Amino acid sequence: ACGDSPNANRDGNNAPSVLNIGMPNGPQTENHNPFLSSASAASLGYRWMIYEPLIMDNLIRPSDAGKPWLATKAEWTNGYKTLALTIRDGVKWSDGKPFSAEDVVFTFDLIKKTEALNINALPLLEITSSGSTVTINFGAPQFVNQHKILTTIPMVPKHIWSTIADPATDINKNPVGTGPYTLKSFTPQTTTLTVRDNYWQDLPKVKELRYTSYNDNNAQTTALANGESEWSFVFIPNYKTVYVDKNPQFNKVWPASVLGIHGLYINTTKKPFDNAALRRAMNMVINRNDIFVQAEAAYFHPEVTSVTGIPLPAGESFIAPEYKGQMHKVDVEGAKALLAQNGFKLEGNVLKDPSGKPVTLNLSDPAGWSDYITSLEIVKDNLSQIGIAATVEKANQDAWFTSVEEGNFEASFRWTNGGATPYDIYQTIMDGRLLKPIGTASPQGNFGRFNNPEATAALEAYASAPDDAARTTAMNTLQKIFVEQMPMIPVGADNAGGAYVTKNWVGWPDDQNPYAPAQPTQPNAVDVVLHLKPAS
Amino acid sequence: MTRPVLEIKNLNVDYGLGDQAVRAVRDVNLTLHRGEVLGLAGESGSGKSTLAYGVTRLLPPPGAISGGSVIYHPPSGEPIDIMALSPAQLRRFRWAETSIVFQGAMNSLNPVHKVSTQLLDVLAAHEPTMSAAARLARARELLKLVGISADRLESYPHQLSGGMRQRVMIGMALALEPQIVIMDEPTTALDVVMQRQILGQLVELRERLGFSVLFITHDLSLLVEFSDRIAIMYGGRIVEEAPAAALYRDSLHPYSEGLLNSFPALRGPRRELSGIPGSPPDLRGMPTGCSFHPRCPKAFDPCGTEIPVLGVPKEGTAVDRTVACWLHPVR
Amino acid sequence: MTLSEPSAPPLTEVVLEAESLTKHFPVRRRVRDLLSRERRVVHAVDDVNLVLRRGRVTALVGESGSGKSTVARLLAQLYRRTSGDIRLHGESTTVRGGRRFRAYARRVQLTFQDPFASLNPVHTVRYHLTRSLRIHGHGGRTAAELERALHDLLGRVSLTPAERYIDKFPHELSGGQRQRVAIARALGADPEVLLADEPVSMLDVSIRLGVLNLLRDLKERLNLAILYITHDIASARYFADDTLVMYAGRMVEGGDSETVTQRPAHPYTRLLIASAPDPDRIQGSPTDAAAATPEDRGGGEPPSLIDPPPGCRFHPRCPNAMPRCLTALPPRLAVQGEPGHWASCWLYDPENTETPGSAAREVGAVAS
Amino acid sequence: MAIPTSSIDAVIPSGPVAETAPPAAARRRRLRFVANPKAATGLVILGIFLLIAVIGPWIAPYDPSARGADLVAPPSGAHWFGTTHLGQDIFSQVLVGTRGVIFVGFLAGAVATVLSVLIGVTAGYLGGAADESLSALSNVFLVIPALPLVIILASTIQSAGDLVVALVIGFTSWAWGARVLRAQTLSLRRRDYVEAARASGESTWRIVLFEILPNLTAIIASNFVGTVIFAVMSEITLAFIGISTISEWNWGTILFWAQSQQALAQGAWWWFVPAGLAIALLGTALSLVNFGIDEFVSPRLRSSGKAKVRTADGRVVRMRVGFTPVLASPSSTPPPVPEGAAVLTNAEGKAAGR
Amino acid sequence: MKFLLQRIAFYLFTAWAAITINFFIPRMIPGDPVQSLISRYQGQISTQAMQSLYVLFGLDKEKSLWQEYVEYWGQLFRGDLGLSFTFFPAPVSQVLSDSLPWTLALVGITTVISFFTGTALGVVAGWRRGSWIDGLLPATTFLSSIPYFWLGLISIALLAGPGSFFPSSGGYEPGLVPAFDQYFIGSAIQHSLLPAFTILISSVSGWILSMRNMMVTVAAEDYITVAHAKGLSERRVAVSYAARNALLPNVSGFALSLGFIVGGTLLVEIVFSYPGLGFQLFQAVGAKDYPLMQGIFLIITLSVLLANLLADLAYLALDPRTRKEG
Ligand SMILES: Nc1ncnc2c1ncn2[C@@H]1O[C@H](COP(=O)(O)OP(=O)(O)OP(=O)(O)O)[C@@H](O)[C@H]1O
Ligand SMILES: Nc1ncnc2c1ncn2[C@@H]1O[C@H](COP(=O)(O)OP(=O)(O)OP(=O)(O)O)[C@@H](O)[C@H]1O
Ligand SMILES: [Mg+2]
Ligand SMILES: [Mg+2]
Ligand code: NI
Repeated sequence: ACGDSPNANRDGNNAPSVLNIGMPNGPQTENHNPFLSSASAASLGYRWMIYEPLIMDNLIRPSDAGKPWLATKAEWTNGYKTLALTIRDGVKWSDGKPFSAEDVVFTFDLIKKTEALNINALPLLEITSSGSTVTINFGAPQFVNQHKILTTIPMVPKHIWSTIADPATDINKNPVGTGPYTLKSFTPQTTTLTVRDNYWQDLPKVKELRYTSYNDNNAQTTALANGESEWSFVFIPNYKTVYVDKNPQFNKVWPASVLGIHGLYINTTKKPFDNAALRRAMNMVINRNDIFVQAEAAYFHPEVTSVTGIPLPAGESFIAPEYKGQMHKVDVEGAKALLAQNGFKLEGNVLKDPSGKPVTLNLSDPAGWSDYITSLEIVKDNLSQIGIAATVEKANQDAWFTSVEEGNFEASFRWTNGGATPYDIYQTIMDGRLLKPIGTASPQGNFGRFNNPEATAALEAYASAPDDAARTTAMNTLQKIFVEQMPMIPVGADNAGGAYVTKNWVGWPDDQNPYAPAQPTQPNAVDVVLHLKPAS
Repeated sequence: MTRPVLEIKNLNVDYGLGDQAVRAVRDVNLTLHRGEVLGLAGESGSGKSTLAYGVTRLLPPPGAISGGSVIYHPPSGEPIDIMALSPAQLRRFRWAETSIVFQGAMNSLNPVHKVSTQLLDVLAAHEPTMSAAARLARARELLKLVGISADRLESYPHQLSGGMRQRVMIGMALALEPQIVIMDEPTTALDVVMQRQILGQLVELRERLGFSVLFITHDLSLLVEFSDRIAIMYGGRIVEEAPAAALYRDSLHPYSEGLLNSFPALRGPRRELSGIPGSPPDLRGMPTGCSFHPRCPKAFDPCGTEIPVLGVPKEGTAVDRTVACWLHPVR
Repeated sequence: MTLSEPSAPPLTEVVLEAESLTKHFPVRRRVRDLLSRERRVVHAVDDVNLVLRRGRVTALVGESGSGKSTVARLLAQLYRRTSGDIRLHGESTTVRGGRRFRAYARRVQLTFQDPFASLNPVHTVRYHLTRSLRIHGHGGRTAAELERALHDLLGRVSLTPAERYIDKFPHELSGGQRQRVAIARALGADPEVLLADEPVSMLDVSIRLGVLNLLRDLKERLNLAILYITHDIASARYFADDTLVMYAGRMVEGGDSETVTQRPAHPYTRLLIASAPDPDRIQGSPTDAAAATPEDRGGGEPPSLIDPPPGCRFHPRCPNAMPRCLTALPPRLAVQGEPGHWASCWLYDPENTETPGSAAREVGAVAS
Repeated sequence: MAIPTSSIDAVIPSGPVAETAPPAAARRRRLRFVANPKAATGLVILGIFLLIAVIGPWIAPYDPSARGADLVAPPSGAHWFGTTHLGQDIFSQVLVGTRGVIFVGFLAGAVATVLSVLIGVTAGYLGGAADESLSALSNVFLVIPALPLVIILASTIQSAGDLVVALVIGFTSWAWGARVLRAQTLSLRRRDYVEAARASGESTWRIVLFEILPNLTAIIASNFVGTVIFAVMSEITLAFIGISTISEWNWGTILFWAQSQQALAQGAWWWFVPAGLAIALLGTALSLVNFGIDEFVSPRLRSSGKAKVRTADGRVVRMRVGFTPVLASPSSTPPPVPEGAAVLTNAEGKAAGR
Repeated sequence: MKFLLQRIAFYLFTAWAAITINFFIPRMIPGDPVQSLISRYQGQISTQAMQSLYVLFGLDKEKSLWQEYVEYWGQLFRGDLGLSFTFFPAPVSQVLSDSLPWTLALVGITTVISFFTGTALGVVAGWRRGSWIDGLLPATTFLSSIPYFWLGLISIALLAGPGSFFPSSGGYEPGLVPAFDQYFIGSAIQHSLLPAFTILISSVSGWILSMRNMMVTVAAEDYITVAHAKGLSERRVAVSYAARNALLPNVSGFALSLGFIVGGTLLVEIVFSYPGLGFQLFQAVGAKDYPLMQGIFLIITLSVLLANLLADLAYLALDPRTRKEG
């Protein structure tokens, strides 16, 4: 009836020019500010289709060099304290204005000036440009932050952002970026992007991106299963039955681990868990495969197999020679022997510590986190094999947060920070600089109060070492401490993979061609979309 | 006396069905004549209301009529058995021929509708051909008839005093000029002064309009003053029926006598009051024989075993009265 | 039972006395009243004087809403009086709950109009009576003593054998039996004054007499002072020694029952008596009955108690109203030739010079 | 004038009322409630649930948390209601979970009922300023939507176990009951028997406790049942959306797991259905009890057993207001009464009288 | 008038109390929005981001609770509900205006339909007591005892799914732009059918029952018998006399339930992924987004108050006894 209705000449839902992306994040509120993780642009991931980073690092292959993106070259000097960037020529903002080094300087200046936007707490000093070169100086070596600086900071146009009064709270109603797409429409449920005309690379084949926010995992999974959604990142229990089997030819899940892990933090100040032997014994009985299959639906948090806790294959290159090929395996007898050597006694079904007290353990996690809770149930079961009487407590989320940060817990499943090197993993677990007495919150990490100066020194050395050799040494030390002390029992890796449907579009990253993480909210999403081609 | 308008024959009314049933009205025979006021008296629970509602078939469940007939004689045309009417026929018959004024006027008027709505309702239902203006005129006329100013039509029941409400009900009862008006204790909730006024008005209207009234009350002294004939009920039966004066002067049934002796007199010499000993019978366990015999000071042999039949007593000369008592064998 | 002309018993000791008893109930305020400072009140009882004597029944009659129950509740100290005084054995008393109220209640007891409502349906007769005995310390010390007291109490109201009634719930009793239990409960306090608020109006004709006879019996045996409230003036004649007539919150006439009922002085009392059903008035045409309807200019409507008429409150309905009735409040005036009989009516002012009814006609003409 | 006591005796009714033994009558009154078919059905089902609540953990074939080998297995002989993603036995979970549900429901019901009685009855009886402020309080609680409040409160409190959940629900859901009770108390306060108790010198607390409260029993009971329903639903809701502690099993917990494991999408209907049906059944049982109480209080609400009758003209009609049926079989009517006798005599009499 | 004044005083007081409670409850919740954000993005936002987030959300400044309370009222009077944390920096009012219409449309319409159907069925059940419809009551009781999230889940499993007419989630088809045109409205209606049906099933029996019971009570009143005695038609007695009077208590219940539209059906919105206010509240609670929680609570409270006012007015209109003049 209404010819001018925006819905009137809509093409069919699965027309080959459209890619339907979904996220289980609930109704959205319009906000295209690329710096805010609370923005709809971040929540759905479309900020990376509009705004682009300098370099496109691939976190699932962190040792590979990143693809030059808005910067054709990025060079670190001065012991990773100075970054020299060469800015790409011929890039245009979607409003037609040229992209220049000025814009890069502006963006970094903005972050420097606005604490609220300096998500990674970068110690930025002067930022200068000359011609197409930009030089950024940092107050500290940035080796471990390279990826964050180069890949996770979106470049914004100076001519627009310099007029914005408060960049931290602006919703950036009309986003102008260098990316291949521009915003077409926004509704709380669906955001539509359309391809722009003059992009600095070949235009993507996908003409329109439709981001739909489903209210929860169930809805998202259902949408994926019936092809309504073609790309998403969501936890799908029993994904074979629920998703893949609905259309096995097209419905794919590709889990890709990155360098961040999930595991059981142990409070190392609580007796008898201050005893590394006990922690190692516990590690030996934990059945990671059961957790992987039953709690993580056999895909979501890929099993951490290396004894060093570093996910493979992403961290392959970081593994110390002595641990290469050393894999976790369940060894109940070995664990018992280890315990016996260290003065523990297994009496019947009860493990007694050297002082003769039965060993009990309270495992806690927030009530609603079903995969963690399930993992704990399995851990509890596993531990009973060596006589540890564990209980699973389903805590209130906030209470849990507080008690973990303040060290008032015995053992708990939690994640670590992630990054381009295993440094972030180990730093979250073992950094003595974060060590706080019990009762004082240490929100940044070291929840288990692991006190090992050697590890702290190695972490410091890794972050600021002048050369790769020194870094390797530090990393090997960290691995050795981790394996021997086992301050946290690693179980699963962070997953930057995703679920996609190949019915209309092909060219997705997979095991054969892991060119990018398959997660629609990662900066690499734009790279993925640029790889897509219509099926047949 | 003129010919009857309503003949109740062997009417039985039950509450409940089957084994649960209790009989609240037993074998009642009663005739209402044209233009008369027939009083129905008896103590609480004797079945007066049940009879009145039974006759009009307005008893709520679990009430049911288990026998007998009620013949209505219209001024012209065939007699009608009310018991044989279908619901639709009943609806047409009601109010046009018999209307009822209930005990509590407060509850008889719908609190959420104006007086006018409730008056016009009746007219609309029974005189669909009448114009709206004519109906309104009639409603005003009715209010005037009962001594209420016509502007009260727009009032809600709660805005009227008890007496006014009762009058509205009486006016409404006369809306279609029915042949019979049944009044179930229409004045018990009112003051004596108000009561007399309303009854005075009613008597006057009856003079003018010529309807018959079945007047129910437990206040015998009121009945004696206002009605032509009086029927006394006890335990669901009519035990005596006589012209008002005759009953007052010379009641035959000991129960009637007891009733009359329960009221202190306001004037004249201070009478001896005897009252009636004992308490009313239980419908579930009616005494055998005359149901009054356990309380009767004059009970003798047959009273406990045989039910006395209502009839004209042998002794005396009166033919216009009946009694059901073994002391007064019927002809 | 024999009925003799009451041989006016000698005046006995005064037990309870009310002087200028007044009760005004505040009316809920309306918006428009918020502006004016004046508080509107229901003049439920105004300037009531009354004397209860040992061994005498005083009847208080009046139409519904005239303030009879309010007087009873004031006397029982269930309401706080607005002004006036209540004297028990000559001693002014004001009690507001607590121990003092209990002490007062021990001597002055009230029974209610509706026996179906005044007993708690969830309690047995035993509970009700035990409580009334216990509260006032008449329960005895042992269970046996209590049992005896209970039996005694039931015996006093002729509910015998006591076993048959004592464990019953109110719903298992007839109205008359309930009223007896209510009276027994009042007697449990062993009072000197019994305020009986319409004790029989809810009862069936055939049972009323029994309760009234019981009250009279109690008066005589226990030498109680009884206030008998009723709207049935005939029963006042039958049962009470003295009768007071109330109209719209004020006492309008009082005196010996027989005198008041047979030779009413106040026009309102006359109207009341004329309106009462009277079987002796039959025999005649219905027009006679209509004619017998006493003159009432007010259409039977009582006046508003919020804005009571000035002067005599009955004047708008009074056939004998005189100009002064419209403005001046008549005091108690003795009716000549009848000792103890008085009426609040200007007709009995020996100095009255106005024509009875002169104002009535005027007002009547204007009204119609 | 003296009235001999005998004359009074003569007037004393010694009617048929005096027959039944009083305690029996009282019991009859109480049993009438149980005799109500709805109430009886409700009570039986409720009884079964209560029994399971007590013995459930003992008769459960498995430890409800114990992992088993069969993952997400449909109902079988070994697992009557199938298993979860961890191989846990759902039948055992339902059995064990009953206790938490019943515990929270009844505790919350009790807390709310006690509060509503305290606040409602006090407000109603005292009147005046106390009434104003207490009713204002309950109005505020009434206006604040309970479920969101419960959700917020429950997520506020650390480790919200069954006890805490019950208390939170109890403390937020008393307002409606208080309002009803206040209104009822207000009307009771004006009743003659309360006034009479006051007039006879009873103390205030005794009047409230012994005169007013017993008359509120039915309302309080129905209130209690209502709150229990609400509490059960709230508790299950809280568990279902993962807010309350789900350490102990209850039906909401089962549904939470079913939902978070997308049981329906997996085709594991057995994971959802038993707990849902159990909730519905418990809710129905409680509602039935409530109806029973309602009907007990107000007998009109009872649908009378046999509502249809055969009329004289052979049709079957429903008994209803306004159209009294004329029954078919004049079984006990004695028609041979001299039809003419009464009527004719009368007529004759009149005729003669003229 | 007195009545109205009293009501207004009551509304003002209740609004004040509710808003105050709204203010304090979220602040009692331990944890803060930053932590919630971090945990929502498990591992993806590194813990180093915390400081910048505190600055971003303005949580780095210490203020006394009292100061905040006063400021809160100041904001409210300016119509400013603050900024939501979950959707930072979207103003709460925007989040509300995005989701409120959905709730109002779905639950509002359903409540109205449920009320009218339930009442109508209740009238019939109460009037024709003992007829088949009366016998249906236990069944409806059972249905209404089913928690409706469960009913919703089952109906999704049974009725929705690929190729089914009923969509399983969302408020409208993805890709549509909200506009008043046939496509959007049609899609919105299609999406609302299943949740509406669920609400209907579980709420209608309450109306049936209360209306039936009121009918039964009213049917025994004298004025009904009088109406029959007056020979009025069955319809007129049933509708104008019985139902009209029986309706009164139900009307206030209806108004109250209108007030609970917003807060009462949170679960339906969760289960059907319906983009309404209840779902937002649920999210806000999880995210410790107390400006949003406060905003939603404010809406709920105000709507309950408004509904109460409506109930009062309806009563005033329907029951002449409350309109005592003077
Ligand atoms: N629904 C009912 N079920 C069973 N018995 C009933 C029912 N209604 C009335 N009764 C009984 O029927 C008998 C007659 O009652 P009815 O109302 O006709 O008496 P009444 O003479 O009008 O009394 P009152 O003077 O009190 O109005 C009473 O004993 C009463 O208990
Ligand atoms: N608590 C009260 N608040 C306000 N007005 C009241 C109150 N109690 C009684 N009244 C008013 O006081 C007047 C006298 O009432 P009261 O109950 O004393 O009359 P009564 O003579 O006992 O009437 P009845 O014969 O109907 O019992 C009436 O107008 C009544 O409306
Ligand atoms: Mg009657
Ligand atoms: Mg009174
Ligand atoms: Ni995870």
